[in-house]
Amino acid sequence: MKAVYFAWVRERIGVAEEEITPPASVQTVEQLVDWLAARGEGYAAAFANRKSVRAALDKMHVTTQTPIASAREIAFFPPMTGG
Amino acid sequence: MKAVYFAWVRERIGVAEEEITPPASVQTVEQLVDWLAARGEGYAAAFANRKSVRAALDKMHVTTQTPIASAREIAFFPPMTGG
Amino acid sequence: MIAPTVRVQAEDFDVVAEETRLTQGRRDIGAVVAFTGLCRDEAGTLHALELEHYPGMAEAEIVRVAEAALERWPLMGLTVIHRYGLIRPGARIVLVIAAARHRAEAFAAAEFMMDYLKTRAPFWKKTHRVDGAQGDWVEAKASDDAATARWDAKPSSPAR
Amino acid sequence: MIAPTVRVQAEDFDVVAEETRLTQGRRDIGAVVAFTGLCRDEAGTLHALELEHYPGMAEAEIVRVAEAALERWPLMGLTVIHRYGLIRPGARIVLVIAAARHRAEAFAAAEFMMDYLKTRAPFWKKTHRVDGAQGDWVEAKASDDAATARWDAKPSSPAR
Repeated sequence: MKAVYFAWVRERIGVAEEEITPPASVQTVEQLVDWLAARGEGYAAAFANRKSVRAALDKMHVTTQTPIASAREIAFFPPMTGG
Repeated sequence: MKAVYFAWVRERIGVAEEEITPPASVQTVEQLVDWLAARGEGYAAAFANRKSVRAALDKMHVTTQTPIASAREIAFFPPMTGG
Repeated sequence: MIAPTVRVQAEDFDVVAEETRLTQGRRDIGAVVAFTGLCRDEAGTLHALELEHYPGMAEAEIVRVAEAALERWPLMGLTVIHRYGLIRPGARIVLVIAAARHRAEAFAAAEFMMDYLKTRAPFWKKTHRVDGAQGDWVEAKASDDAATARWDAKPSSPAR
Repeated sequence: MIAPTVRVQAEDFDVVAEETRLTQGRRDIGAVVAFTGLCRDEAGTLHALELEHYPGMAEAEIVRVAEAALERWPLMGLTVIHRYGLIRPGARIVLVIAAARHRAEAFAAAEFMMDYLKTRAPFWKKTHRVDGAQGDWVEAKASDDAATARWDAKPSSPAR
């Protein structure tokens, strides 16, 4: 699946998007965050405070408990500050 | 003092403004309404439903109990429908 | 406290020109709410509304309401323009623009102005019908009194 | 139900052109509320805000919020434009226009749109400082979450 990152999540990870292939055991957004956070320093920094990172699956807001199932794109970003 | 009338109050009385000289016994807005209502058919029609007529003294909203005192101008009109 | 801009006029107004006048060259305004009231005629029976007003008192009363709004919210600009005379369906009647640091104040102040204008500003609307028959005076609505009354129960600054 | 007009763009927008597009030739609209959000800089330290967005989701999420507003109030027009890219102090960031028969609906819908936009539309602001130093990302405000949450407790149509 494609992972996309925005704002300081993007800056800490160091890339705006990438293809990821999590193992089958990763089923929820939360499990995917755990898996990503273990990939390196930048990822660990991006997900250091879990509560301040939001996620979207295929461009819809989701919670940490949402199953990633057959989603093609997952996004991680800080709380929004538009408007 | 000068009396000015607006909207259907004006139409019923038949003039937009006039000089009036109420007797000294007329001290409040309500007493002035009583005095005016007795002046003729148009006036009686204008003040038939007292609750639907509002008053202003020198261009400020007032209640029926307000003393007319030394006001130079009194206005009578229906509830407002601007905006 | 800033001075409000209040005008009572027969001519139409230019929303953007008024908005620009409030915001031009400033860096401290974050929110501008512009309310425009238009002449409505869904039945297709209205030729025009005739707006009668009480010259002198109309301006004075709008200024009084505007000053109450300025006491209540930390506004950086407040403009109110109300037209009188013959106004055709689809045409503009009234404009309120409130500018503030934050949106909650701008929204609240603009709505407050409109609610009070409806019940306190000395304007009266008479209908002129398409068929030429004598039209009626528009009646005041109890809902407008209720809209005005609800501000008495509210705190000065919205808790947001 | 009408379709909302939603645009996410780098270019500035024209408030009056958008308002005219909603109201032109109509006789059934009585109230238009236009909210404009501007880039603020009271300290004099801001060179510009950089607005990052999530292309595709930004539009989709604004449409979802707009559809919720249209379900909730009987609107006759709803336009939302949100800019991205570098925005200088005093410049426009966002526009919401709600048109309705009556003012209460237009005010409520416009404020609802703004409250939800703030907390649900995927935009992020980074500051660029006048002194050239690395600016920070603007932090989300708890007050914005509270402003959004209060709509859950409100009835669909204001009781006025």
